[in-house]
Amino acid sequence: MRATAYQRKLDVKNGRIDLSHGAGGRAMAQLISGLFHEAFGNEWLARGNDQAAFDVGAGRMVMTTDGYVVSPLFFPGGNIGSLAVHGTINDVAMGGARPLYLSASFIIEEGFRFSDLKTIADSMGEAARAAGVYIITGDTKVVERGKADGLFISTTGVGVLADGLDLSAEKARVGDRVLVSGSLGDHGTAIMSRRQNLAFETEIVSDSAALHDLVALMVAAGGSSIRVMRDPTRGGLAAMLNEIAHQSGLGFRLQEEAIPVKPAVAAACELLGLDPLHVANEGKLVAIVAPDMADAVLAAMKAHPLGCDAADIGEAVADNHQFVQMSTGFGGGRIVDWLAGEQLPRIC
Amino acid sequence: MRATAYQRKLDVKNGRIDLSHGAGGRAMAQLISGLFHEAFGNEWLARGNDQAAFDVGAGRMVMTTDGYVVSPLFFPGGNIGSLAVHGTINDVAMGGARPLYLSASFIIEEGFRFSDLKTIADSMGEAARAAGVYIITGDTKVVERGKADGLFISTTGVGVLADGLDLSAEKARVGDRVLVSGSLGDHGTAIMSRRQNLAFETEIVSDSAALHDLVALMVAAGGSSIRVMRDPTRGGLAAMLNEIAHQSGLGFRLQEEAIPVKPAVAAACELLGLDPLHVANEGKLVAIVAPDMADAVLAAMKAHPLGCDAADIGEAVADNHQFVQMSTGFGGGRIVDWLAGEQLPRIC
Amino acid sequence: MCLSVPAEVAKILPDDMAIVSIDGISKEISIALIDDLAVGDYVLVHVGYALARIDPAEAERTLQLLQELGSEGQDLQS
Amino acid sequence: MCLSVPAEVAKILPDDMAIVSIDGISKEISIALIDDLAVGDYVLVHVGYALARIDPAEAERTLQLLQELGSEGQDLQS
Amino acid sequence: MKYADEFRDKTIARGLARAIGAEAESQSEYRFMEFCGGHTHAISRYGLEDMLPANVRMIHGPGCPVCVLPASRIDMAIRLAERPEVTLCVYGDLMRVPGSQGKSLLTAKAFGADIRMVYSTLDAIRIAEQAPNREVVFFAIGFETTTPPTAVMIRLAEKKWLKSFSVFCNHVLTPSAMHSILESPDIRNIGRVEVDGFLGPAHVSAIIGTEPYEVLAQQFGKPIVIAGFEPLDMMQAILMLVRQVNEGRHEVENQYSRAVTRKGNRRAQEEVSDIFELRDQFEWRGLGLVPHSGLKLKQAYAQFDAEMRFAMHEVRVADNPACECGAILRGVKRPVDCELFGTVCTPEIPTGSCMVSSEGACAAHWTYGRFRDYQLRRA
Amino acid sequence: MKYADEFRDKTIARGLARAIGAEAESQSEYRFMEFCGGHTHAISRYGLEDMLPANVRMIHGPGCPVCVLPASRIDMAIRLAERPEVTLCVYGDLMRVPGSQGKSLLTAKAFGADIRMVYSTLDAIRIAEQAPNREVVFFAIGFETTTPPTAVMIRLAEKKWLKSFSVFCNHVLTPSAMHSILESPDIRNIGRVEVDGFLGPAHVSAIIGTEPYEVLAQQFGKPIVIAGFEPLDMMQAILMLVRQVNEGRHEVENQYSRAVTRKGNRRAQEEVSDIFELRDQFEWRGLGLVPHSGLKLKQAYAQFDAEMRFAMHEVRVADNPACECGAILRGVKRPVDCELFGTVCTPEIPTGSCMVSSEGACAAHWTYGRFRDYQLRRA
Ligand code: SF4
Ligand code: SF4
Ligand SMILES: [Mg+2]
Ligand SMILES: [Mg+2]
Ligand SMILES: [Mg+2]
Ligand SMILES: [Mg+2]
Ligand SMILES: [Mg+2]
Ligand SMILES: [Mg+2]
Ligand SMILES: [Mg+2]
Ligand SMILES: [Mg+2]
Ligand SMILES: [Mg+2]
Ligand SMILES: [Mg+2]
Repeated sequence: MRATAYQRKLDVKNGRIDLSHGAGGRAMAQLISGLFHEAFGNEWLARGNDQAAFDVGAGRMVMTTDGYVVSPLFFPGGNIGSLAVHGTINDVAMGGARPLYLSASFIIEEGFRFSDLKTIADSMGEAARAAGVYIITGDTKVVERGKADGLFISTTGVGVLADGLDLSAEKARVGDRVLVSGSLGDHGTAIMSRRQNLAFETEIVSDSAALHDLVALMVAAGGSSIRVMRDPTRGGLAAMLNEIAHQSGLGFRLQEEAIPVKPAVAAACELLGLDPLHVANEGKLVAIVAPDMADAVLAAMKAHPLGCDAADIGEAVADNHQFVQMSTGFGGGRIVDWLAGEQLPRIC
Repeated sequence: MRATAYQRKLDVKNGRIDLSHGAGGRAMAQLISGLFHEAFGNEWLARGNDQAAFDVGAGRMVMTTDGYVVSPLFFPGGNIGSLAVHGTINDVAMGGARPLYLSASFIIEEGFRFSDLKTIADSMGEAARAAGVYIITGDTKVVERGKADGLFISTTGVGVLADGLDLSAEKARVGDRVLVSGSLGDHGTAIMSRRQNLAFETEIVSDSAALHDLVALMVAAGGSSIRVMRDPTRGGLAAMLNEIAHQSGLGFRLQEEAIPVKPAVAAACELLGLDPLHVANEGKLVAIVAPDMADAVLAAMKAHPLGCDAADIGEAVADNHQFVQMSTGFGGGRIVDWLAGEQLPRIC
Repeated sequence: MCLSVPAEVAKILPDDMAIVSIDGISKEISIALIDDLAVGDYVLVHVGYALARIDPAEAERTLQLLQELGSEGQDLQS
Repeated sequence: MCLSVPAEVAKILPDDMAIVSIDGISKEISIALIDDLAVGDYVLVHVGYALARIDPAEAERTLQLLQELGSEGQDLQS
Repeated sequence: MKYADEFRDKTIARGLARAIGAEAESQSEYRFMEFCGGHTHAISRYGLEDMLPANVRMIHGPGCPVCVLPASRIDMAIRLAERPEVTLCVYGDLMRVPGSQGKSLLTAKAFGADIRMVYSTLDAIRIAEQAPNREVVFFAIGFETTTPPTAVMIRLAEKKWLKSFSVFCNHVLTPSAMHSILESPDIRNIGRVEVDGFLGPAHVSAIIGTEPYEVLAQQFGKPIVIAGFEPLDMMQAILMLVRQVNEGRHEVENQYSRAVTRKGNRRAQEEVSDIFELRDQFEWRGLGLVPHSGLKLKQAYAQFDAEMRFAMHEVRVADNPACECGAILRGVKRPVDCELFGTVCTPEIPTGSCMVSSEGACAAHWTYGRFRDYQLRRA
Repeated sequence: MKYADEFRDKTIARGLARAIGAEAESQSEYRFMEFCGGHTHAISRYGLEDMLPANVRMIHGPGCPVCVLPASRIDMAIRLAERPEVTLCVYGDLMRVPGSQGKSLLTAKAFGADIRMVYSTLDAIRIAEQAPNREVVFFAIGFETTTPPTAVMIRLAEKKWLKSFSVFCNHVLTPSAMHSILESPDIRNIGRVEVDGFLGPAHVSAIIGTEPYEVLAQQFGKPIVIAGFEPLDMMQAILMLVRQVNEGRHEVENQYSRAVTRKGNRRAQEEVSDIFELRDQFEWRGLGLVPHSGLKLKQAYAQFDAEMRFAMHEVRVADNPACECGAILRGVKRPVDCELFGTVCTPEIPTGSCMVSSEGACAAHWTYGRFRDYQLRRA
C-alpha cells in the first residue's frame, strides 16, 4: 500500500489484535500488508486485488478446502499455520494433482498476539515456499474476545491433474493392496500431549508435512493403478478406510503387525484408552493400489524421505458389509470401525 | 454413504451440533451427507472425495476467498449462508471472471441448532443454484461452546476470465469515471438494525446478491475499458476507493449528490453517527471505467435489475496525495477517508 | 458529544418510553426528560433520549428567514 | 472402567506425585495410594494414579509358565 | 511396553490355544463368565474368541460400571449439570451414556450445560480451584479400582478448603454384584445363568485382593481365577478354569500374581473406608436393586456429597423395553439377541448403556466382533 | 429527514455565503470560535470553510468532551476495566482515546478487560440487570446535553435496586470552560485568544437555555450566537455574528430558536441537579484545572459513584509534549501547526484526544479537510 500518511510500525513484539484490525480501515490494511503479505510475499498479493488471477493450461484441476481449529495452536512439530498449508496441499495431492495455489481465510480473536500471528504467518509462508505453492489470496476477520479460540484458518487449494488421472474411492477393486506411507498417530499424539488435562511428555512430534512430492513419485511409478489416495487425518486410518469401503462397496482386510505405529504413540494410546488407528495424521497417506503395481508404488514411496517407513498393510476384499477387518498381532480377528462419538480419553 | 448400519435420521427440528459431529466418525459423515450434500446436491460432493476435480480450458482463472463472521447470522434479506455464496461469487466476478466453483469451510460451535444449520445450508444451495455455480468441496469442524460465535463460513471461489481481460487497480487513469451499481449502505444498515443494543426497525434489507451477471453485461459492453471493479464491502465505498487510489497513485473526486443512498440508510447513519460511505454493501459494485466507454457501461448496468440505480459518481484525478475528495451536497469540499478504528455508533 | 437527530414521535409507550421515526426507521427511546409529548411532535434524539421538543413555528420562521437571506445573497450576485 | 497401564517410576516428586515413563512418554501421576515407591519400580497407572506395584519376580514366574504352556501347546500340535 | 507386550505374544498364544483345546473335553461345553469389562474389551480387541476352541464360550458379565449405571443416575447428573451454577466434571466414558429421555451428557453439553471431561480426579480439583465461584461437582463412578482416586480427591478438597466442590457418588462393589448374579431371585425369572466358572477382575483385585472372592467360590461352588487384562493372562486363566472344572475344584486362583495379592492394597482400602460407607442398596442396570452394592460419602463428608448439597433425588425409570442390556449383563443373552443391535442401537446413538463403553458387551461386539455374525464359526 | 434536510440546502447556502461576504467588511478579519465540537464536525463534514469569505475564519474551541478529557481519566478507566470483577460500559467515542501509556480502552479490551460499547445509558442498565454478579460501571462523559441521560440512568438503577452498578462520572460544564478560555491566566502565557465572537452550542443550549451565556457576553464584551448544527444554521449564525461585530454589539442571540429557549429544559435541569453537584475543579485537557467545571454524584448517591466504590484516584500525567492539543483546544494553534499531525498522529493511532473524536479539531481536519493544506485557498 502506497500510503502517504506515515504509519506507526506494527508493534509485533507486544501488540495484540483489536477490533480495528478487522474493520476494513487502515489498521487492517496495515496488518495484512505488514504481516501476511510480508510472510507470503508474492506477486499476486502485491497487486492488492480481492482475487488473484493465474494462467492454466487445458486439462483437469482439483479444488479442496479445510478449516483448521487445532488446539493448542503451537505443538511439537508445527503450528496451525504450517498445518493449514500442509493439510490442504495434501488434499490436493491426494487427488493425484500437483498443488499450485492456496487461499487463506483467517478468523482471529480479539486479543490475539501479533507475535504469535507473525510466527504462524511465517510458518505458512515457509511451508508454502518449501512446497512450491503460493498463497495468492486471503481474507482476515476479527471477532470479539470469547467468540473464537485464538485463531482459525481455512485454506483452499487448487492444483492440476496429470492427463487421464482420475483417482476416486469407487475405483477400488478386490485384491487391491492398501499401502500406508509411514507410522500412524504421530500428529494426534503430539497434539494430545499438549492438552492441559492430558499433558504428557513425549519426543513424538507431529508428522505434519506436504506430501505432493511423494505423490508425484507414486503417480510416476503407478499411474492409474493407484485407485485412490487419502490422508488419514481426523478419525485416522479407521475412518478413512471405512469411508473408502462404503464408497467402493468393498471390504478391507488388514494385518495389524504390518501397520507401523511408534512405541510412544502406542503407549500414549494405551494410557488414554485410544486406538492408534483412530488418531489423526497430517503427513501420511494411504493408497489403494492395483495388486500388480503395488510393489512398484511401494518402492517409489520408500525412495522418498516421507515414505521411508511405507508399508503394505492389507488388501481390499469382497464384503457385502464393507467391513474393515484386521488380523490382530495376537492372532485373532477384529473389525476396525469408525470412531464412535468424540475421541475422548477413556478410563475403561 | 452406503452405510449398512441403520442410522437414525438427523433430528433436524430439535437436534443440536455436539462434539461428535466434528470428530471424523459416522455422526460427522451423517451430518455432512444429510445436511450439506442434500442442500448443495451435485456430482462432486456425491463422490465423497476430499477434493473435487473439474475440466478447464486453457486460459486465465481467478481465485478468491472470504471468511464470513456476520452477527446476527440471520438478517433482513439473507443469512450467513447466502452471504457466503454471494460475497465470494462477487469477488470472483470483480476480477471480471465468470464464477464456476465454490468450496465451503464450516466452523460450527457446539450447541448450534440443526434447524438453523439446515436453513443456512439450504440458502447456500439456493444461492449457488441461482447463480449457476457449484459448491464442490467442503469441510466441517466443530468447536466447543464458547470457542466460536455460532457459525463461521469461509468460502473460496474460482472462475474463468474472458480472454485478455485483466482488471487491476493500477490500471486506473486520470479522467476515468467512477460508476456505482446502486444505493450504498443497505447491507450494513440491515445488519445494524438487528444488533441488540442498536435495534431499530427499518424496511431496509441487505442488498446481498450475486453480481456476476451484471458484470458479464458490463464486460460485454466495456471490455478492457473497465480498469478495475470492486465490491464495497467492509469499510464501504470509502475504503474501496482509498485502496484503489493508493494502488493506482491517483486521487478521486466524487459528487455527493450523485451517490445513491436510501433515505432510511441516511437516517440510520445520522442516528448512529456513521457515514454511509463507510457502511458495508454485499450486492453493489464500483467500476472505474475509461471515460469514453463510461456511458455505455453505465447503460449496460442500468439494463440489469441489480444495476437499475447505477450512477456515475465521480472521476479519477491526478493527486500526489491520493485523496478521495468529494464535493458535498451543501457545496463545499471534503475528503472521504478510510474508516478509522471500528465502525462504532458515535454519540458525538 | 452531542450528536442528535430530529425525529417524530410515533407512539407513546409505558415507562416514559416512546417509538420515534425518522425517514423510514423507527426506534424506541426514552422520553423521561420531556413532559407532555404527543404523537406527531418532533424531538431531538440524543443517546437514546428525547432531549428537546422542536418548535415547528420557530423552525418555519428560521427557514423563511434563511430563504430571504439566501435570495438576498443571490440578488447581490446578479 | 479399569483401564490401566504398567509404567516405570522415573522420578519421585513432592506431594505424593511422581513422574512415570512408558515407552518414551512420561507423565505426572499421583502415588498417594502406594507406600514406599522407588525409582525403577513398575506400577499400574489408572486415571492418573498408581494403583498397584508390579512384582517383577511374579511377572517373571507367570511369563515362564506361559512360555512352558505355550510350547507344550506347540508340541501338542506338532 | 514392558509387562504388556510380553503378554500379547502370538506364538505363545497359539500354543496356549492348543493346550486349552487339548484339556477341554470335547464332549463338554465350558461357559466362563468374565465378570469384568476389561476382559470383555480385551477379548474383542485381540480377537480372543478366534483362538478358543468352539466348546469354550465366554459370557460377558456386568463388570462395566458405565454399563450398569441405571438411566436414572444419568438423568440426575444431567439435571445437576443443567443448573446454571454447576460445572460437572466427568470421565470421558460417561459422555454418551443415554439417560431416560434419550439425552446424554454430550447432548446436555451441546444444549449449554457446563460439563468438563477430565482424565483424573486431580483435574477436577484443579477446575474447582480455578473457579471458586462455581459449584464444581465430580461425577464419581467405578468399581473398587476407581474409588480410591475419588477418596484421595475428597481428602485433597478438604485440605484445600474447597467450599463449593462436591461429588456425585456412583461407586459400586464387585463382590456384591457377583453374588447377585449367582443368587438373586430376580435373575431366576429370566433364566438362571449357567456359568461354569469366573474370570475374576484384574485391577479391582489389585485393590481388594483375592480374599473377598473366597466365600463366593465356596458358597456357589464355582471356580474363580483372577486374571490380568492382557490376552495371554486371560488364556492362561481360561486354561486354569478348564482344569478346575475338569478336576471338580472350585477354588479362587490368582493368575495375575504380578499385581494382585490375597490382601490387596491396604492403603487404598483404608482411604476408601475412611470416606465412604455402604449404601443399603444401589440400582444396577440389569440386576435391579442390589443390597450393599454401592458406596456413599460418610456423614463426616456430607458437605462434599452432591446428593445432599443439591437435594438430588432419584426417579427410577424404566429402561427401553426393547433393550436387552439387563439380560446381557447377566449373561443370559448375547448382543445379537437384541433386535435393536446394530439397527437402532449403535455406538453413535446407543439405546442402552452396553452400547456405550467399549467394555460393554454390545459395544465391544459391534466395534470389534460383529463380522463374526456373518461368517462361519471356525472349527 | 425533516428539520435537517431543509437546513442543508445548497442554493440557500450559496446566497447566504454571498450575504456574509457582502456584510463582512473587506478590510477586517472576523475570527469566530465555534465552542462546540458539533459545529467543528459539521464545518468539516459539509465543507463549510469553502463557502466562507477568506476574512471570516472559524476557530475550533474545546467543545468536545472526548477531546478535553485528560489522559489521567482514561488511565483511571483502564485501571478500573482491568479489575477482573468489573464490566465497563462506554460510549463508542471513547474506545480509541489514548491514555498516558499509549493504551486505550480498545487495547485494554484486546488485552482482556471486559469493556462493552453502549449506545445509550439504558443499555448499561440492561447489562447490569443481566449480570448481577459483575460490577457494572458506566463511564459517564459529556456536556450538559449528555448529563441528563446519566441522571435518568442513576435514578433507574436506584429504582431497580442494582447493587453492583456505578458510574465513573466525567461530566463537564460548558459555560465554565468558555469563561476559562476568555479569562484564564494560564491562557495568557501562550497568548491571548483573539476571538471576535462565539457560535454558541446547539444541544447544550437546548438543555441549559441561552440565559447562562448572557453574563459571559456582558463580562467579556463578545457576541454569542447560539446556532444549530446544520450548515445553514451555522451560516446564518455567522452572518448574525458579523452583523453584531459590525454594529459593535455583544449580545446573546439565538439562531436555533426551534430547539432552544432562554430557560432551556427545566425537567432535565432538575434531574441533573437532584443527582449531581459541582466539583471544586476538574482538569480539562488544554485548559488545565478549571474551577467548578465538572460534576460529581451527590453524597446521597455515593453508592453509585465508582470513584468512591473503587477508591479510584487520579494520577495527573503530562500530555505528550509534542502534542499541541492544548493550544488547539484554546484556539491558539491549528492542527497543521502540530508536527505530529498526520505523521505520528492519525485517527488510527491518535497521539492526542483531538485526533480521536470526529468533533476533535485534528480528527475533523485530517478526516475531512486536509486536502486544503495542499491547495491554494480560494479567494
Ligand atoms: S444392542 Fe443396544 S438396545 Fe440392544 S441390548 Fe445392547 S445396548 Fe441394549
Ligand atoms: S495532531 Fe495529534 S498530537 Fe498533534 S495536536 Fe492533534 S491530537 Fe495532538
Ligand atoms: Mg479438504
Ligand atoms: Mg485435509
Ligand atoms: Mg476479503
Ligand atoms: Mg484429506
Ligand atoms: Mg476475497
Ligand atoms: Mg468479499
Ligand atoms: Mg476436510
Ligand atoms: Mg471484495
Ligand atoms: Mg451447569
Ligand atoms: Mg474487567
